[in-house]
Amino acid sequence: MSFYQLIVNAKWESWASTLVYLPEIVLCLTIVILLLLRLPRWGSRISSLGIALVGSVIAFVLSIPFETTAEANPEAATTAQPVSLLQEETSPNPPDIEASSEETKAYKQPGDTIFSGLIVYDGLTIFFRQLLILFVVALLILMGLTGIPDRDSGADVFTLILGATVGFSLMVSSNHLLIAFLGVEMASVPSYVLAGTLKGRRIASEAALKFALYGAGAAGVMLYGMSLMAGALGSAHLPTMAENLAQLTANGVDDRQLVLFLGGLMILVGLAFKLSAFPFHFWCPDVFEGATAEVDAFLSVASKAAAIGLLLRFAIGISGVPGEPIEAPAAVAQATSTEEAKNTFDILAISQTEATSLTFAAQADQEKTKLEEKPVTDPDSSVVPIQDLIVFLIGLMAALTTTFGNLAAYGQTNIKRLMAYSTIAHAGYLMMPVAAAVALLSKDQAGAQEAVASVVVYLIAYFFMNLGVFAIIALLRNRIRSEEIEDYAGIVRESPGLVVCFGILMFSLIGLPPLAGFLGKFWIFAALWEAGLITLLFIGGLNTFFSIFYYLRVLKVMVLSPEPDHRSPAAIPIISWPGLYVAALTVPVAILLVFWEPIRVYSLWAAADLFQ
Amino acid sequence: MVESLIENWGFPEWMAYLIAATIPCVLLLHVVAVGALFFIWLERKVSGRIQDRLGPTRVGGKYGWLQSLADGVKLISKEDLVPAGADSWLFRLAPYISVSCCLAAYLTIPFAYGWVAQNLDVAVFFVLAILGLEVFGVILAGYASGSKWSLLGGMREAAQVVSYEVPLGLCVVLPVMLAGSMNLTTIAQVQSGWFTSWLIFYNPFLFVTFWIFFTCALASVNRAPFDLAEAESELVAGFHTEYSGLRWSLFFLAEYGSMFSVSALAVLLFLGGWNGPIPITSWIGWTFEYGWFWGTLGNFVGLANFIFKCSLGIVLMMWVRWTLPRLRIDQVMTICLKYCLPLVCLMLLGNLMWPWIAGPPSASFVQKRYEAYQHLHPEPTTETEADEETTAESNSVAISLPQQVNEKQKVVLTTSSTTDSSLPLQTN
Amino acid sequence: MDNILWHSVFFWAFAVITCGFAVMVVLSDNIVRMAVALIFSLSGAAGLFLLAGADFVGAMQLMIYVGGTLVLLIFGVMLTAQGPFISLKAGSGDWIIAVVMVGLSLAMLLPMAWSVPDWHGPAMGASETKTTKQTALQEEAEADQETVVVEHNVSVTEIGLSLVGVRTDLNQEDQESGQLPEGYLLPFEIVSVHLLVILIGAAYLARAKRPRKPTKYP
Amino acid sequence: MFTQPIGVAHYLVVGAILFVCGIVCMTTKRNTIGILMGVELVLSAAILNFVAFSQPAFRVDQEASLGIDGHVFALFAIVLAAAEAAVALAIALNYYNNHSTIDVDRAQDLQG
Repeated sequence: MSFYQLIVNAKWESWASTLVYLPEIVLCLTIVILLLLRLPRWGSRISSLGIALVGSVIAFVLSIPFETTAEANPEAATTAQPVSLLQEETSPNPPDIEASSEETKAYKQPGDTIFSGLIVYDGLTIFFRQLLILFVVALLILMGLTGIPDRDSGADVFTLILGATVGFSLMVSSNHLLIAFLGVEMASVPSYVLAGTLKGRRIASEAALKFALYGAGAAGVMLYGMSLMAGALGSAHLPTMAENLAQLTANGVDDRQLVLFLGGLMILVGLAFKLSAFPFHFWCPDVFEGATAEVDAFLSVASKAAAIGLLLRFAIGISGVPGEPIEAPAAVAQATSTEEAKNTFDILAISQTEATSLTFAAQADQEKTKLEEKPVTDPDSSVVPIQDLIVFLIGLMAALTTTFGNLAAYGQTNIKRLMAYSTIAHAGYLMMPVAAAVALLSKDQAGAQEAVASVVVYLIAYFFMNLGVFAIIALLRNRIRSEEIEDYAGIVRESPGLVVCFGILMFSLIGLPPLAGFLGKFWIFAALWEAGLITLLFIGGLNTFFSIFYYLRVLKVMVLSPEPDHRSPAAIPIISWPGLYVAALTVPVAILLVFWEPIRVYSLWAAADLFQ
Repeated sequence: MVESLIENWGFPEWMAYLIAATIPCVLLLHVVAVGALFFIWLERKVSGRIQDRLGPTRVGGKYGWLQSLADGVKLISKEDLVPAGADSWLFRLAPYISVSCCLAAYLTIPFAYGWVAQNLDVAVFFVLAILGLEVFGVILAGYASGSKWSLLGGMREAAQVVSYEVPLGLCVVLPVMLAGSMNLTTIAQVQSGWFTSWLIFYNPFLFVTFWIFFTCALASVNRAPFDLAEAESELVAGFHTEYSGLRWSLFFLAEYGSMFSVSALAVLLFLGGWNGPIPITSWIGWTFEYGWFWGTLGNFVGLANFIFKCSLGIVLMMWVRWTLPRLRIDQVMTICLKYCLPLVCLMLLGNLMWPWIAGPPSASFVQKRYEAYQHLHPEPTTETEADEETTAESNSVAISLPQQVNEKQKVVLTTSSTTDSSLPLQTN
Repeated sequence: MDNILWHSVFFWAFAVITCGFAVMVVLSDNIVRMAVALIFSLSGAAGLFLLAGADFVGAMQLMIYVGGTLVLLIFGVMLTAQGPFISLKAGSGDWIIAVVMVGLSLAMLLPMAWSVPDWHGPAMGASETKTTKQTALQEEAEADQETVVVEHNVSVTEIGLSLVGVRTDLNQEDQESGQLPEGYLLPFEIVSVHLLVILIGAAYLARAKRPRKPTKYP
Repeated sequence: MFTQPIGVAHYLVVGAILFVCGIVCMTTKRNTIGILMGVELVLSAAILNFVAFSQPAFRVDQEASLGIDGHVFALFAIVLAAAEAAVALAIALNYYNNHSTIDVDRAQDLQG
């Protein structure tokens, strides 16, 4: 291949990839605009919150995948154009274009990798991206309501939030160790600064310091593990690594066991730190207490979601290699899943009044989305021991994390510390289906898909629950200047609407039946049951029981205890912007069960590409 | 060299290696040491003339040319003091760090075509990195002295050098971009011929960049008007307040040594290296094409040329020092971050756009670039049937300037793309 | 004496520098001495990079790591120093923990490093899998490893091209298999955004709160 | 010792020693900047591994070396480490402004 063709290939690849990478690019542009607006004198009159909001809303709109047929998309023609222009000059076509006779291959579709294999663009990526960007939109609105970054520091804080979001999106879509590391760094380093947003406060600076030091250490260990893994497997590209690993184990060459084990363990340490899983959770309560409630929401939802995404990519990417390539069924599934994309998004886009009628259509399509009931990996394949090891490690960590988080939450008097331990516990619940998915790889492809889909559902529920709780904490902090649980005493008499919302969110966090938390948890437990991880299921159930009491204790203080005398008035009526914001987050939690079917279809679609 | 020592002279291998390593080291040491003596004398003369006096006149005859040697003897014979409150280990170590970094930078600087101790592929980068390390000597000296003047001087130096490394690095990118290599020999060889082919005259952007480079280089070697670290009007003598004797003189050796090395860098990157304003040596046939002897002769001329240009650069530095007043620390930072940095970014953009304005680089430039590249990577090309000229041109264009492929070159590339199966790139 | 490999000699020299000063970083009580030891250790590592044929990475290490990051660290020491020379003594309990940790981790990591025969160097590989090419290479390596390393030197051009997405180092079959090799355009571009964000974040924390009214600076 | 060619394993041993030193430094030092130095050592160890893995002349099975991937990874690791250090230092300075110390043991307002 000539040098010139290489350039043409690279150009084509980056151009086609850029089109589906637009949301992140818009976020980056917003950062630059926020920076440049400080230069001119009139720039300070423009609200930085507004710019950040507009940027993230545009990014969210762009993250909805556009039409996937060449005729329907005018942009596809422009995409293909540079390639065809160059083709006239060079007689031999670049191999990729030559391979695909149809024009439809000229741009990226869900399921492809973009940027020459560095990033996966599939259902899971699309889901995480939408979740994260939507979260940023919601968070920015919350910040506008509570006014925590003041005028001076607004632009800085929003820049950090948007920058971290780009990092999160890299993490969840990474197909290469370099991207994973880059994503982790891009996500965590701005988070360290965010933890110290209120830079004049002693505890805020202490929180930032602890976060930064532990985080830097964890990142170092993770990089060392990555170097060992990449070196032992001869590549840093995840699919290639998985192939090489399968080959190594199949050949019975076991001299690299120790290297691989240590490398994998060190990567797991880094991920566990991001997830605040049990032995590496110690930063979490301190940072949550020191940082503001808004930043806590960011750390507990976005950061955890991205870390779970990366864990999924690693765990399934490294061990989900088929024993032999499945030719025909995979192609069929690919076709249906891309078709499904449109349907699902139609459902989500169209207003919810029509949802009931559309549910039938979705139900009809559901059979197509479901993958066939066959194992991804051959049951006697050489990767099965590796899968078992991964299941054991993640399962053990999940069990310990959940139990520890729930037990340690009991003694807390500060609501943010309590929520920190609650976050730890939920990270444990989120890790359970990952273990289940890996365990099901060698048994049942559809089951593994269900397990991953349960992560998706749980994250959707978790998004509303945790953001709602932290929003209430932030709003109450602005009124009563306290975050101690005892200061919440009898607050129901001043703002009953808010406490009702808080109650609903708390019940949902426990996982009581009609609420969103129940939906997610039920599905996770179903996946565990199917995977045969009965012990883990039992621990999860037991922990749900544990968690009832400390959540309800907060509610009890709010409702039953008498009001203290010295407290400043805390009334937040539900018919006000803050009240409506909280209500808007609570309503989906309450009624998510109604939309069981669309969510189920959507989550299954998001999970389907992972097993192609 | 090692092979010839073993085969022709019968040395054992280890001794051959030792000799081959010693010769460049000794030569470079002499360049630095003798150079420093000479330039210290020169500075005293130049400053004298600028201030309308004579400077040294006694030692060594009419011009006082032995003055710095006498000073050196005096400094060596002085007592080596370490203050009681100092961190003695670091205090003793600091001057050696400065000097050894200064010397290490010379390893990759070519003095004439092929006369370089270590022909590194990343020479430009390496020199910059090593010069950046020199700051540690100053910082440690400032810290370990246990005196607040020294500490303030050290901190100023740290802030200044770290900031100025940024525009300095960006300035270097422009010539590197044009030559398509970070090897200093290649960059200098690209500018062979008349002085119009020096990179400073390549386009207006490079002309401006040269002066930015010169300013930043002044700051990075801590010369006036950027000598905040030793500002004697405020800080007594800054980082070397507590030093005396040999260690004190080592700092000055390092200062003059790095003055020479940054000015050598400027000459190599912008002023044609050893290639003179007029290509006399190639007219009279003193090149390697006509054999080893004539090439060496030509190299001596080039060496003289190179050293003369470097000296001019140093005289310019002295001129600046004795003319301009010292800046305040905030002014130093303002110049770096508010003026130099945006300006050099602008120059970088302009240089990228230049082919749109003035068309692709001339054929002779491309040819020279290709030859310089070939010299570095002498690979037997397997292709025989292809038109040698065209392939050479297109390859080197594509290698060095993939972002500047414009219409004309594209055609050239297209015609040759079917035949260039062995790019000079694929050395593995 | 004649079969000494100079490459190996220099490797050991740099390895001793790197490890020795790394140990000094741990043992030293004075924070600035720690920093100096770290400078030497990391510079030694840069020497190892150059020996491994990674010229560009070595120069980067010297420039960014040693010349940038460490200057910053020392700067930080000076800004936060209270006494003239900061000394930090670790308690004996800490030392016991440290010794146990060193023992445990070295007991794991050193056998790990030697566990793969392929990695022992070109001369000591598993003998049954050798091809003729490998044997030739082995002999060559025994003769003069430096030449072999230099032959495999990755040039800056190749790294630079891979950063804009063009891979020239892979052979033709790899590229015609349809799967493009990994070009690093995306990380190269996105890391600049990261650095911008970091710059803003660090400046935000380090600067004082902006005064309400701009004071007239004399 | 000097007559044997160098392999990846030699580099890994140096990397392992750096790694252990870094970890010990992170756990025993009480000064924030001391801890950061430990982190630098750990990162440097990882970079050393990458460089060693990407040199084909250090091993028998040349195809398994990382090649340019390793170099690029090392480069990015250096850049990211520098960025991380800058932020950590800014945070340490901010902490110092509020607490007048950078001793980690005095950071006891938050007890987890």
